[in-house]
Amino acid sequence: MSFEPKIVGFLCQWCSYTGADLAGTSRIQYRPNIRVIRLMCSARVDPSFIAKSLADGADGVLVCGCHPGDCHYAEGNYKTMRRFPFLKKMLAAYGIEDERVRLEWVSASEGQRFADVVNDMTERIRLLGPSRVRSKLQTDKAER
Amino acid sequence: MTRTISIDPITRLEGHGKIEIFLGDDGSVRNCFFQIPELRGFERFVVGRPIEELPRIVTRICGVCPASHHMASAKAVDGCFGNEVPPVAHKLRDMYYHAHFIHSHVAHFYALAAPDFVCGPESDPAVRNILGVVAKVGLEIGGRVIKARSMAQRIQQLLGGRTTHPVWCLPGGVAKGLKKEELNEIKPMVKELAGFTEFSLKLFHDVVLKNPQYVDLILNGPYTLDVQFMGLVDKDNAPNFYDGQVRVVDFEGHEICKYQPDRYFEHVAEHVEPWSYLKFPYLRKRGWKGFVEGINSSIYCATPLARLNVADRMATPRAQEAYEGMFKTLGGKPCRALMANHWARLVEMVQNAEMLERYCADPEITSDKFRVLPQQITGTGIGIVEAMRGTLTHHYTCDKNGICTGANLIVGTTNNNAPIQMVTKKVAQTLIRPGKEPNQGILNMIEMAFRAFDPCYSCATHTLPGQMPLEVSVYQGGKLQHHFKRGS
Amino acid sequence: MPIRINPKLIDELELFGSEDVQNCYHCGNCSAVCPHADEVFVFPRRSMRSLQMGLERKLERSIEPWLCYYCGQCSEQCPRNAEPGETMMSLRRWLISRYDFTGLSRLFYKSWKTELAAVVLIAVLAAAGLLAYGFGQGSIHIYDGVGAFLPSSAIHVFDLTIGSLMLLFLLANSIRMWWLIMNRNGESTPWWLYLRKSYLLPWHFFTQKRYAECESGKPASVHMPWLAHLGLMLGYATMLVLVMLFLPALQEGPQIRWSTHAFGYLASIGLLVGTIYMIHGRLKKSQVQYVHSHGSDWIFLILLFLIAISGVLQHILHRIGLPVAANITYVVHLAFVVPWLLRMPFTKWAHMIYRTLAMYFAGIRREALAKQIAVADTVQQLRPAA
Amino acid sequence: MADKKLQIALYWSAGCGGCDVAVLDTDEFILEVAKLADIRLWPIAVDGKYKDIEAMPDGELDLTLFNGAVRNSENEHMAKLLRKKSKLLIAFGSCAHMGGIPGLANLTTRDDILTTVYLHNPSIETGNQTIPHPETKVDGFSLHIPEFYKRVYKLSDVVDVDYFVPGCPPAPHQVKNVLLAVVGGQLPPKGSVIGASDRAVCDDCAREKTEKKLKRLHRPHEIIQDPKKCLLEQGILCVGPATRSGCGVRCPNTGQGCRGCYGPLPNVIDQGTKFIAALASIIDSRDPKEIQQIIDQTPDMIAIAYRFGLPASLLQRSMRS
Amino acid sequence: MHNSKIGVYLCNCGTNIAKIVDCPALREYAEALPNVVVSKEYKYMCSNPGQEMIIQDIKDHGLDRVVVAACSPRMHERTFRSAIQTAGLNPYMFEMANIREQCSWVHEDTWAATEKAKALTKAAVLRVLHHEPLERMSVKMCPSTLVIGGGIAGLTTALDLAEAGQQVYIVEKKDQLGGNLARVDLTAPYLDSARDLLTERITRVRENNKIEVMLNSQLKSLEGFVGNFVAAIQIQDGRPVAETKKLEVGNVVVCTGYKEFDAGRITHYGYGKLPNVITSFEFEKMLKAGRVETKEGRIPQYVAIIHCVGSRSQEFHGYCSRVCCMTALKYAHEIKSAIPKCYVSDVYIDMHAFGKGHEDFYKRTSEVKTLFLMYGKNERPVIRKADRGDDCEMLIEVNEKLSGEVIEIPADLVILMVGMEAREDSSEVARSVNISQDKEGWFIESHPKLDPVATTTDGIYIAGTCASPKDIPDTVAQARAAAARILGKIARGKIDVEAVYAEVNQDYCSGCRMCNELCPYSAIEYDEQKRRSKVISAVCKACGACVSSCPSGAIKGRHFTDRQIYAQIEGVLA
Repeated sequence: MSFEPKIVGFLCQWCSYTGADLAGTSRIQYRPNIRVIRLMCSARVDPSFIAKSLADGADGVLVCGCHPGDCHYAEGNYKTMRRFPFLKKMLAAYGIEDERVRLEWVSASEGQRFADVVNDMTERIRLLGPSRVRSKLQTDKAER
Repeated sequence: MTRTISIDPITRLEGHGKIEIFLGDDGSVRNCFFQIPELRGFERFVVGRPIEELPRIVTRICGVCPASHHMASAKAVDGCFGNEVPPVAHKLRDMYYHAHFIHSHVAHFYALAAPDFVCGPESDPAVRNILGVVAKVGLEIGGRVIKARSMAQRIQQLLGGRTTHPVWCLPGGVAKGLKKEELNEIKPMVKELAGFTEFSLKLFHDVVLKNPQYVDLILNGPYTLDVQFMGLVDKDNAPNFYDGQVRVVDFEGHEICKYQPDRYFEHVAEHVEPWSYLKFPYLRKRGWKGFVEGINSSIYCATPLARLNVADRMATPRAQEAYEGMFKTLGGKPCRALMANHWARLVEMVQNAEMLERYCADPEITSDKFRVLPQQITGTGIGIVEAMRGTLTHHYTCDKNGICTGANLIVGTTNNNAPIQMVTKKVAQTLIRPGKEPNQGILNMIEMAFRAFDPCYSCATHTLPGQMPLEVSVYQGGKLQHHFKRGS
Repeated sequence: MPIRINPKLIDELELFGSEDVQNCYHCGNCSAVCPHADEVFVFPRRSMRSLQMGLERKLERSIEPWLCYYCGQCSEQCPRNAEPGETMMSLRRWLISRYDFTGLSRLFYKSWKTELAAVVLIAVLAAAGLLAYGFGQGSIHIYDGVGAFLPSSAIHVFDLTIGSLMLLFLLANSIRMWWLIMNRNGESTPWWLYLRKSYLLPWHFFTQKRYAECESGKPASVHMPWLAHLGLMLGYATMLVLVMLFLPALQEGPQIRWSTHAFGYLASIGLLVGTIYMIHGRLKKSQVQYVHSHGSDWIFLILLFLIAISGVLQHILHRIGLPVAANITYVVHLAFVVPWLLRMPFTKWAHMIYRTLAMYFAGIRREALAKQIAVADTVQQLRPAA
Repeated sequence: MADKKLQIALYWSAGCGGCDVAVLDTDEFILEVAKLADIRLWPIAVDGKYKDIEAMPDGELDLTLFNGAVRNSENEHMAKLLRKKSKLLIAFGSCAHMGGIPGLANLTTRDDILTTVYLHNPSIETGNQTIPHPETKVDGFSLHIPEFYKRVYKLSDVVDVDYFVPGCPPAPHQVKNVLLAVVGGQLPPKGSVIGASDRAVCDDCAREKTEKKLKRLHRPHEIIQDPKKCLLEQGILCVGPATRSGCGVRCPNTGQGCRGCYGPLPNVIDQGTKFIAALASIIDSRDPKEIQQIIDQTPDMIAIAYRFGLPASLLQRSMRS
Repeated sequence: MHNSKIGVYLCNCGTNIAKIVDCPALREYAEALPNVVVSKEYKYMCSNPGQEMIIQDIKDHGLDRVVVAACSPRMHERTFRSAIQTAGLNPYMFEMANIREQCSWVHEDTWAATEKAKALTKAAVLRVLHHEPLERMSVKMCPSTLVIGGGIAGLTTALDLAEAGQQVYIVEKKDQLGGNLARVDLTAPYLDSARDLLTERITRVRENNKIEVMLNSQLKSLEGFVGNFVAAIQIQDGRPVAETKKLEVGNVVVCTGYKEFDAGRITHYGYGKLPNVITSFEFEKMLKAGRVETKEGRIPQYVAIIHCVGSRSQEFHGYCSRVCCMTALKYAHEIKSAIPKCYVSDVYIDMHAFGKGHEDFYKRTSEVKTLFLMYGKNERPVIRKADRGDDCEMLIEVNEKLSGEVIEIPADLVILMVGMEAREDSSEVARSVNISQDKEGWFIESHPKLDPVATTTDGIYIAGTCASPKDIPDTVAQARAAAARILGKIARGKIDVEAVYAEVNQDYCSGCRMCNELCPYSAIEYDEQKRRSKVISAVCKACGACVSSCPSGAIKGRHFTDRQIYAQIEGVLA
């Protein structure tokens, strides 16, 4: 069977999670590879969540928040916007492919967009292949 | 039927020192290896770091002489930015470094060397330690030693904020200046340290030189090596620890070369043996000839004695006096007796203390012009200082954003890796002969051999109660035949 | 050098019949629907704007009003009822008054009463003069031949003098028109273009083709205005030619002289039908262009109708052998003709000439501009190469 | 403990010895220790051989202060041995606690290090092809050196650790506290960090702090810092807010930003990500371009945020092979 | 926690879930998960029997945590929370797995969907293990309201509140009520008198004993939080020395209005140099005085009105001030009716006639022969003195867009339609009531589209032109909306503080102050004495920005703790 990526999604509950629900109510089909975790705001996404997801075997991590300017909490998503480049730089230094971690703005009305993002990301990661993180950390334990 | 004697551990610099002695069927030493089995790879993992961070990283090469690495690194980084540090910063760094020398030398001499001389090489190991020394020369000395060492540490702290792993130097100078009140706290300590260095010298005279047995041990023991000497000297060829040119002389006193730090790789190369993680530097122009002695040997050592051997004079009067006295007693310069290193250390200490006094008197020392902002990045920097244990070289390259692209380090002790290997073998061969079983006696002898170098893995032994753990196991056909343990 | 605007102009134009110009907010629909507007001559919008802002100089030099035949589609399309069509009409009136150096036409346009008074006065004087002359040298009982009340030879001379007087005025005004329209700095018009384009004069004069284009887009039934207009134009032209050149022959009788009279009859029909249709139209406001009627329009039509009818009448009376009645009618007829002719250069009737000239000038300028643009383009293309 | 002397061992693994010097820097106190305890192993200082350790019954030692990271097979072997023999195994200093600076090696690979150090460095003997091996045969004898591992581990990766004493090196007064705590038997629950504060360095830092908003970040050499103001507010990177206090604010007091040697705070599992999360949120911009540009003013964030703790981070090592 | 008992309930949602997700398999899987003591599936979990089942099990099996795998929590979280509450559990000991909207409805493949459902369920189980019982707390809501500013907005809000029986305090900086509207003569487009609009309100305010008006007074400081503010008002009114009065208020409405743009800043309009170049407000004065004339007292023959003075330009304000266009048309009307012979040219950029009756008003204005001349945004007209011999005072040079001509407009009187800008003291106000301003200085609404009356600080509302340029109807609408919002809150008597909020663990806070600027609701307070930060839970909205930003991990996001989310991560990846 072909490689099925595991993608962890962190969604802000006001825009993106609602958007994802909308995709559901409008029966928009998308890849089943994403596992969503609901947060109050994308600003709650502590970069360690992303690191942990990768360490625990995620092939990709998707963070979705309200569009800039539309944040339910006025400017939470700007904090996320600022954290990402930092994190990306770090992940690059760890040798983790840029595409594995992604930030997207999905509003409550963008069910279709959510589906598209998930499909697109799933396919990109399918091309990248499985993440090396988990396996490496495990083999480290086995043979030093 | 062959036997292996392994001495493990002999304590560590980066991991363990380990001596393997192979005996032939006839019981004579076929071969002897001195191994350094650990590596941490600084030269690789500092690559990619911002160059200005390096002085804060490379200190962790050695927690015993971090200041040496800090200074060498700081100078290399200044080179990468192509900028001169302001005179005040230069003085402050040098001042700090002198204090660091004292702290290291005091500890080494009293905790390590003194027991051998004060108590005697043949004395019962149980008492052959600083406590024994204290017992012999009186209780207050122990306290005084500790005090002296902690004052030296305190001076560093007042100057650079930290003692172990300083973060003080940065491109263009130092991060903090010296405040008047701090100077006022330093002055009395310097005065006392100066006294202490004199006292130590006197102690050495009284205890060692008055004892012909010791003098004989120093001059005529098995502890001489016919290799060349390396050390850092100022423009008048006086020893300088923080700055200057590298001078190499052979053991007959002829200058082999004298070069600016940035030409070091034309003169020094490192040889690699598969059985040790520590490299073996040698004089590049002479080529690697193996572990051989002789006037043409490419092996050199870089120790306190070596420094005095390459120097023409000391930089300060009282030190000059002591220096002349020493070589007079030792029958002229250069001196090849490794044991004299202990003496040389005391002489250096005198210079350190005098230099500190100078700086205390320097009105400019508390100026706030201790830093400039670098304006450019030139991409390469080489910093050489004298670590307590030998010439220390840091060589960095960086890209236009000041990110380190390469690093080459020749650590003090590494210089002496080959001599130590050689002297160990020499001693082993002298002591272990057909029919003569190895015994207690050889242990301290061997120990004394490389301790004279104060290699960094023994620099860690600068401490109470000060016994060098050492052990010889004699194997025959891989089976334990004899087992000697030095110590209680 | 900025142009000084004149907010008052809009008011002045109202005397010439413009209405609601201020309502225009320049959506440009009018220019879009106009069958004659093109990229060179953009109207009515541009003219409306110039008028709102009172850019007099710009207006009096503009040719656009003459290119409009008032099909009225612009007015129908206007979202703000700014009456662009009527504005163009009134602009033509204003232009006529501008071309005229005597200032008479301004006088007439500004009040139809003045005009009427002038007409009546001249008519009465003419009538009186003719009667005095008739009784002085002949008998009321004789219509033509020896002792005729108004001998055609004499009248012919009289006509010619009035006619040439009229022509003189027309010529002067036309030159003024040419000066305003064609002599603009920045635009060079090579002389040979005038020759090349001269064919336009007769062409437009006789076909009134543009007017037909105006009507295109409207259902066939309403091509009438153009027919009427054409009939009137040709009828009038023929009649003018007959009167000026063949008057004696025209006046011969009582027997009918078909070679000449046939033309006369046709012309008369054209005139009568035309005038009647238009009067009826203006009364009923049957067409957009008939909705607004300036005093001058009425005077024009009625006078022309009277001339036509009286002319026809005196001709018939003469044929049926009632010389006295014929003479009287003839006097009346001439009394109408005199003011008519004298008035011609100053009023609507000048259209006949100005329009045709405008077409001619427009043709020339269009070509001139095309040349300039072409030159400009080649320069453009050359620039990178250079 | 009064009746029987405390049996202690100090061991130095892949580290620099600074931790031992820290013990020495307790000055006179070291004499106290000598009184209170038998130092059964302190290879740098005291007689005592592996064989003796191996000979000991398990749990013979009351306390082992283990400093240095696990870089090679010998380090691991000793760690396991001492674990067996000690009632209390304390990871002593940053290297044992989090991997320390040697842990930065996890950003590269074993082969990279070996080739750089033994083949490529400018001072290497021309044409040298030799790289040290675990086992070498020299005229019939075989010489052994430990195996150099692929990467660096923190002590708790290879054995179960009772307590952690952070710091590079641990501040002498903290060392004293720890030893006294052990002697006095007042120890927190197993697995805790001891000899450090539960608050961040800022708590002890005297520099004055206000609300933070950053428009620009400076590398240490790019700016003359104001000794009164919070370094971070001056745009000078300081990991202090994300680092346990207890060091005595050594670096900020010297005018240099903290690099986090005391490790993350009690509730934080990953020091580096925590630091960037905080730093990013005080950057004063909403324009992605400007943000990127501000962030690019500080290269090598990973080795600043994880200067002492890369092997202890969630991702532990470079994934390149 | 380790001995806690979890019940897992799988909803078939008729066939909505069951036809894609293999529910029996999921049930078995859930049953095997750690700490799960009971795992059941049912047709409709949200139905009464479904809830009953859960309640019964809680009693029978002594469950202390419940997981429901069903629709989106946005759908039924409340339902199930109250269900387990009736069973005596704390409502927060519950977690939901969304296996409908985000699983069965969006995937076709049964195997994949079931695997995903398992992961989501496991995540919920692992998470709920770390849940803690949380208590909602509620704080009192002080029913009185402080209105800052006595303009039309302030008066309107005050009246609505007071007429509903609530105490209101109006703080007015000036010595009279009415604000900017009091400076206006007639109002566009229906040309009714502003004075009438105002006097009616002012008298009602004066008569209402529930409203206390404080003239010549200012808000000095505002402490506390929603429902519990203490406002310090400095009152000068009549008194020789200012007295400071402390008021307890539950809510605050900011109606501080705007100030007009200083026309002097645009040099080439010559305002201040050319006597007959005046601002719209100076012209309003003329209109109120009933005589339109030049400084020299002559009746103007030409009047020019210039639009967008200070508005819609790069160097001053980018925005449109929204009222000037209609006001300008109003002037044209009033001038024409006062001086029929007068020519009015209206020099504008675009005609913004967006409101009710505005387009028609525009048409009517052009019908009275107002000459509309259009200029380009960035090439402003230039006014100069006319030469002798001209029949006018001044000439305005402008590049007229519709004709494409550079023209000169004659004028005896020039009226500059000055735009609105934020008052110079707006930042003071913003600071004292703790709301934010945009780069132009206007106060920012809590949400530009969905919540244009409230601000990011709970209990602080904004109405009228202090938030952005507005015309009277919009201002009044916003004012009344604010009143309505406040009355709604007062009616509830107490404010329930969500149980989910952030709190600072004082034992771990180092006072680094990283979080201080982060909170959009300014819920974070720094205690200078203790050198610690703390969160005012009543104000916190639980976004968690500070939680993830606290470098010490000292801030805990209740019900969204790191531990809970880590557990969830482990769950989805298992």
